Amino acid sequence: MKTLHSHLEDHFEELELVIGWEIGFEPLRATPAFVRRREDLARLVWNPLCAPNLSVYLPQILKSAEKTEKKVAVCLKGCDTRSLTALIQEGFVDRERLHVIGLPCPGTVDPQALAQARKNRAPVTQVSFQDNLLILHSYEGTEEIPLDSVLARRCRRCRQPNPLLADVVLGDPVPARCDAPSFAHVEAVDSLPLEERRAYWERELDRCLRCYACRNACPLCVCRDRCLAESRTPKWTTQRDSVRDKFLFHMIHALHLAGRCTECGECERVCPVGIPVALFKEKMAQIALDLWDYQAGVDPAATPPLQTFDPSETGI
Amino acid sequence: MRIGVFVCQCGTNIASTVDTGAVAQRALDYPDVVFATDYMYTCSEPGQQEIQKAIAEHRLQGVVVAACSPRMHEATFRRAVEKAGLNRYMFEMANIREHVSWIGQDKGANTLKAMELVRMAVEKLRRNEPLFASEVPINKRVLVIGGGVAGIQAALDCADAGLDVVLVEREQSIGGKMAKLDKTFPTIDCSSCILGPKMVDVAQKENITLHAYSEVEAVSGYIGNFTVKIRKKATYVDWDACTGCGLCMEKCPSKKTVDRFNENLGTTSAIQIPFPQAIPKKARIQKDACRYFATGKCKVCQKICPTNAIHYDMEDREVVEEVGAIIVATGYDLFDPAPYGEYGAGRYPDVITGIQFERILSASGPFGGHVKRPSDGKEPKDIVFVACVGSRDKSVDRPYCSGICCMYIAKQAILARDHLPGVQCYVFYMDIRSPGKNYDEFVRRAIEEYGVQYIRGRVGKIYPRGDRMVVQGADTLLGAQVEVEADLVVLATGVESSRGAKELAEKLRISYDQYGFYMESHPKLRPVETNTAGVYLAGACQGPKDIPASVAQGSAAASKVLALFARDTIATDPQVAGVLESVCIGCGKCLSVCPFGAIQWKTLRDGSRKAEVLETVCQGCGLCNATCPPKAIQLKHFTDDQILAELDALCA
Amino acid sequence: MKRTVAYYPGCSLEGLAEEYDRSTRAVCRALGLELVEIPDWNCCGSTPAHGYTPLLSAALAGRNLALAEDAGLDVVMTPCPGCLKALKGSLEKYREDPACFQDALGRSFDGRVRVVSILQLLLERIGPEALAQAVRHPLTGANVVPYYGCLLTRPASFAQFDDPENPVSMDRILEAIGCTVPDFPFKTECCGATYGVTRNPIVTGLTGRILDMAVRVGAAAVAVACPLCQQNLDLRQQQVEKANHRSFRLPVLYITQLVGLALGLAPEDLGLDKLFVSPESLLSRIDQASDTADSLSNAG
Amino acid sequence: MEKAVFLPDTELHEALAALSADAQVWVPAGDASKPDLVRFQRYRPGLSVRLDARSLVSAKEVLFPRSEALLRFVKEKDLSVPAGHRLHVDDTRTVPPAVVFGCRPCDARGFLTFDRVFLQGPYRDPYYAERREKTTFVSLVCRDADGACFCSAVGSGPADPQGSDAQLIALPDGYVLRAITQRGAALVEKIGRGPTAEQIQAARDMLDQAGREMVGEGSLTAMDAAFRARFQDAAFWHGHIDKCLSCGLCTFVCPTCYCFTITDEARGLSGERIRSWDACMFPHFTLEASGHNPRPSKVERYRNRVGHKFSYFVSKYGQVACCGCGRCIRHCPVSVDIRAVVRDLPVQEEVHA
Amino acid sequence: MDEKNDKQLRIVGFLCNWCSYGGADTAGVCRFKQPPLLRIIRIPCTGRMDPLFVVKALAQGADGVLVSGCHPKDCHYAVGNFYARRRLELVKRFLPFVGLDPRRFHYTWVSASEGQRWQQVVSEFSAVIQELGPNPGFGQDAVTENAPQAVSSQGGAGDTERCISPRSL
Repeated sequence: MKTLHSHLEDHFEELELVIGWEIGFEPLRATPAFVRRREDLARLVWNPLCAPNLSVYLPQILKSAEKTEKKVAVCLKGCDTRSLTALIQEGFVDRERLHVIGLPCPGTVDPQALAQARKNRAPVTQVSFQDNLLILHSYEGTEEIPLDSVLARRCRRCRQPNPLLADVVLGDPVPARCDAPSFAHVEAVDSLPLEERRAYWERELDRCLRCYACRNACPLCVCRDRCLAESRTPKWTTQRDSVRDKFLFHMIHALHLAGRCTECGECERVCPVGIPVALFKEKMAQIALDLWDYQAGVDPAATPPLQTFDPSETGI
Repeated sequence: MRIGVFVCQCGTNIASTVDTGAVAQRALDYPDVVFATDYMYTCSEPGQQEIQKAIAEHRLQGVVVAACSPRMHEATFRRAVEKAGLNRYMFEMANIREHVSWIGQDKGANTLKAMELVRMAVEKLRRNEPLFASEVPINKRVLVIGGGVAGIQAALDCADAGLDVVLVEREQSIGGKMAKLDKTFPTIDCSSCILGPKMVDVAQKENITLHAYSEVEAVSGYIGNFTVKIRKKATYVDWDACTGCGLCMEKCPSKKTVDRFNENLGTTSAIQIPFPQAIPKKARIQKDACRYFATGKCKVCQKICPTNAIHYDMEDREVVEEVGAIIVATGYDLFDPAPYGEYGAGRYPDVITGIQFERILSASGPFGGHVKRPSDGKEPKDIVFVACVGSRDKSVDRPYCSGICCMYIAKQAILARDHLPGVQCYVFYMDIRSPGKNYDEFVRRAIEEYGVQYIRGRVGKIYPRGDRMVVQGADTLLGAQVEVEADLVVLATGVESSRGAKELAEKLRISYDQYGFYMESHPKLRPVETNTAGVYLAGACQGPKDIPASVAQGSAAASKVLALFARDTIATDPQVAGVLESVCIGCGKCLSVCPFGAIQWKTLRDGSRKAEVLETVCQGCGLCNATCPPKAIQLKHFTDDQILAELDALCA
Repeated sequence: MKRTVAYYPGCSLEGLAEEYDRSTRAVCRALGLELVEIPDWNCCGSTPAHGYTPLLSAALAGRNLALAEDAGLDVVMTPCPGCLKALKGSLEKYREDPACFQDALGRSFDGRVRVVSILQLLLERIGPEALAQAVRHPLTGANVVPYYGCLLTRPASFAQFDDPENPVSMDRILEAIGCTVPDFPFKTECCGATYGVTRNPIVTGLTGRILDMAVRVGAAAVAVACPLCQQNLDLRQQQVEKANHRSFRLPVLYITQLVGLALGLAPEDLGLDKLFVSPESLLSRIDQASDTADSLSNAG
Repeated sequence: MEKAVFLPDTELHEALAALSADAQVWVPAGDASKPDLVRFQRYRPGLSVRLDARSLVSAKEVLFPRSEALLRFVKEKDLSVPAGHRLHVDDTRTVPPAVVFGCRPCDARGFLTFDRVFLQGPYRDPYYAERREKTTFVSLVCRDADGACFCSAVGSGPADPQGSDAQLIALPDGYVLRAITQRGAALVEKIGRGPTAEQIQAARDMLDQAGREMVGEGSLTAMDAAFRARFQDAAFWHGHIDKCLSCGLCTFVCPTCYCFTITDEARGLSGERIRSWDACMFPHFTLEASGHNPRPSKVERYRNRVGHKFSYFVSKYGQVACCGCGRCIRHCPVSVDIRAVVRDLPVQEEVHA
Repeated sequence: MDEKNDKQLRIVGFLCNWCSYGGADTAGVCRFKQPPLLRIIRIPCTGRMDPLFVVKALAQGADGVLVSGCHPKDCHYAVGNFYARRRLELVKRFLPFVGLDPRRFHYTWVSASEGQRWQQVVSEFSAVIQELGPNPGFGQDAVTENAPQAVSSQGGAGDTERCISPRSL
């Protein structure tokens, strides 16, 4: 990705830290990279495997690092910039201290979908990308898989592939996969009869380990280390591994994101037991749209709907 | 924790449909309950002593009383347990009267419900903590809104007691409706003779600051420390310079201005002093009638004013007053009879309202006290009074009785006879309401001495015949339809809430009923207080009433303020929010939702910022508690754990 | 509101008040309102039916509404206040107890239909401005007083149209067609209704008062919207004159006849010939006024 | 190969049914709605048994449930007693025998760490002990290590018998099941049929080949000194751990993480004392009553996680508290690789400044 | 709840102290009869209502949840009910998504003088709850944690149930 490296090389003097992605423990896995030295810039990559939303680190990084004249560079995909906008809206991130590298995003890969799409099972030794094709090399030969067939769910309903706010945008804009907000998956669950819906969620949440990966991966979960779901005073949930307590934790998460969630889908990506927890937040986004015609993380100056009111609104 | 449960029988109010003995027995099974009994009248003196005795004897640390509504006796019992050495917040009430015994006959279901309400109260009490009120200095100044007789009385009483008073009156002069009256019932005192001196007192007392022709713009703060923004509307006359000589009124060319003080009966000049005894006796230019404002020329008044007090470029001004208590005495308005198309009010000049007839009777009225017909100025030989116009009538949404019309009809009939000995008065009425002292005797005098003809029935139609009016109505005692020809018809219009009452209520955060009359804290026990601490009511703004009652309420409200200001400080309600700093993440959501600005930032040594509650400003609404994601901020006495405890007591 | 309306003439409009029916149809046709007469309609039961049992009156009137519903029409118009009260009364009865109503009726009924008077139809469906534009011969120079009678707008909970004590709907229509409408206090006084035959003095007394007041306020004609009122004021005007030893000679026309005249319809289509008191005095006054108006306009 | 039997693929379900007659059999099984999500579930006919796949959460849940009631208590009101109530405690429980069939060697080996702490420590945990004695582990020789596995690097291996009572060796048409321990032998008798010589030979070859295979390069077993030396190097830890989200996933899926918390969950007069999984990565793990937290941020917490497994446990018990299953790497939301951290410990020059 | 005999249904009421609690008192003072299902929890203002209370109550098996406060613009704390009505409408529309019956949750505005209307609110809502019957709640705790076996409720994926896994969408 010549342009990312060349851009960073030119600006490295003004930067104190660059947050991007690098190859992880296996070629098919990208992992966040915190580069502080020039020679490590080469490790950075940008391709459809770079799924993690790096805006989740910004509040903590900016809080612990003292304010110097140098900036913190961060690579953000289209949906990631919506999370950053929401953080700016609520005052958790000081925009001036960031050098935002906006990356128009063709969509990220869903590892489970990729595993199923692959024909041979030998470990992949090398991955390359060529306009919407993944080329996997392994000792059993190479394999070409179209990106569209292994897209993550969040990307299939993405309407914000291009960065909302950025200091520089590397790469030309990508057409959005949906123009209007699409809640097909939410409506699919809504179409179930009430009892069946409850049974569905009870079955899904039964698998929950309560490991809180979904909470900690969420850029807008700002309580960091003081979450209500673990609190004993006040005590809303018990430590039991019961479906109801896990349900209450997910309700706390959903209600705290009502009118704030930017639908980046990280919570669902990181869930080890594959529970579609993002559906809770997408339902909240749908309600916020219906009730107040509000989309989170679009306008930095807007106030989240539950943080304000309108005396003249009727119907509710 | 050692808890005592006291189940009140409230005579038969509770005992009749709730087995209080069983409730007390069942309470012994609840956690931490070490003593439980039921009692005939727990709120009575002996009842409270029972509680105090039990606290000592059983070393109780918390008390639950299952009786009436906490809105009724929570304060009583808190004082009782406090006397016995308990903190007054280690006390909970279960409302088993208004919410249980009085609303259901099924004794079994009621008893079960009572047991569960006691269970909820016990579970909440187990999580209560002692709370201690903090003291806040009181700003011993009082604001009176409304300069009618009630407001004047309240202001004078407070001023006599040495308080600083700020009186705000929306009209150009104080005096309210009473200033428009000629005489008052039942003594036929001349209204301005008894009101005038009080108005002069208001002007002369140094510790009364009068803001006439001004309106309250915004109210913030809380009991003991209100901040009130007052908008002083532009009068285009510098009231410091104006001496009230009235020269400008004589010379003002636009004489055809509708005289609102005389209820649109006469005309006056664009620059006007409403009535001779006006306080402050200062002129005011009515902008829409003034030629200068219309055409840019004229300026007659500016030229001839001896103290050149006229300033056409005058703007509204805003004044801020800091006060400790507010007395609302904004009075009432009279019903506009237009909805009664069949009476022809507004179509026929000789069909007038009671207040208009009062102006006609008044020496400072449009006809100088001579009773004449507005149409042709002739002296009427027959006058018909129609009672209950806009009162006791659901079809115009005024089902209530206005209380004063029967009396002022009788008065006006007597006065009419005084002015014109030959006049014959008729009164169409449904029932005569004359409850006050010497009231009914007064009406009897009107009938017996002044020959007023009372016809019991409503009026169906009023229409002209020749130059006279025909009043067609029923006479239910004769059982026939009657027609009365009259030269003048007076519609006794009823009382309604004053224009703008609702908007002011929202500024003061007091509630009002569907007709716009302000809600007193308790109709019988606390008629002059509101649910907002530090805001009191006086006069007709709280409901239709006559002058004696309004004056009495003026004094009552003043005495409430004096009681409040008797102490230098006031104990604040400790049911306020508190922040657990280790849990606060400094997200600022609580600051942005707090309606009272009671939360501010606090920077710790390590530079991190946390929310901090100003206990004196916090009103205890709990918005911050509901908004805080990690629940770092908790509203004392209504914490999450306490509410969850009550919830868990009900369902697994 | 669609342009087609179910039309329920009622018995009196086929008999005594035939001219009310004819003028109503003519006016509606001229104003583009399509009246669909309810097929096989029956008498609404009027006063005798509910004298016997309210359910009978409800069922009788209800059948017409059910037929209107079958014809897919959601608004039923009836010029006669008596039928108006009967039809509205049946809807009320239906809402109180649908099951009992339907078995009294002997068929299903879902009560969607709305019942309106001719005044309500003209005002709500056409409206005063459109009516004024449609006028070809404004009845300028004619002082006409509106006489509502005591049933048309009462009881308020039933009629749900205009002010029961001080109605103004007919005033608006008369103003729209160019009449000057003096202030007429007796517009809702009772005319004696059905006592004309049994106790005639009541009618001559009450109707006399009304006609006297009409003359007193300078009316050249009286507009009515109720066959019974028209009968007492027009048909019995001679009896009233004899009883009161006075001569009124006051034409009493149906509001629809006046509107018809204003729309330029031929007098025959409006049934003016059926009136007892000849409307000549009114017509001449109108023609005279319109001539001067014509001369003024083409001169101007 | 002392006692061994042959289990054809076709008779697998039959054998499992036989075993579940008198014990609860836990097998790795896929979810109907999520075929690639393999978890240990109790065997029942019709379950899609997936011996070919690695389970997401280790078999740890069988012996160490996510939350279990240690005891139930009831307060009986009695005003004559000073406390006002009498406490009744009841910790009776029935633990049926269990068989973990088809786990990987690393899963079984994980319990060696548990045993050191729960059984051989100063205090013997009765709950764990009772389940441990009643559970038989049948591990399958591992043929499908992936990029995250590193069992050899911690002294284990794809055919490591330690911790297993019996071993399954996959052949093209079935499995040779060989007993390792007494309990394994008892189990082997119940199922399968006599193996043919070729099958024994093929099994033995497979065993040797797997034994020799090295999964994961290098050795991470002697890193305790290197860890202590690296302890103060903040840049090192920030370099590796800045990307960590400090969630509890790595500890919950790890076969050797045994930390737990005990809480009372009471309502009114009755309640339970619950033992439930806790994670050193959680904030409350070391939060003190005063509000002070010796490990305030994720860097200290992850350093402790590495130190615990590769330094403190080694110096105290002489064995690494890690069985190299790679789950913490495979499922980490941001793919933190513990091997990379541990391998970098001894490296002197500045790494990831 | 040990006293919960089979038929007795319960509605948890969250009433604002200044208006609706007063309205309930007025209804009591005027002896307006009401069914005995409602149990009232007094809160200072509907602004104090965290939507999580509603979800937790319904999940725990409360048969009905009723929230009532001052009419908008009439709140004792000026804006409490403005925030509340947004949160309550949001949770009302969210409940069905997770399988909790929205008809079991009702919020309304009743002032201290509207005793009659309070009777009507309570009677109508109680009738709805009577008709809906007992609330199964969410995640009726299966016999998981005290069973010695490890993995929680063996509900597992039965073969017949119809599954919506997002990937299949």
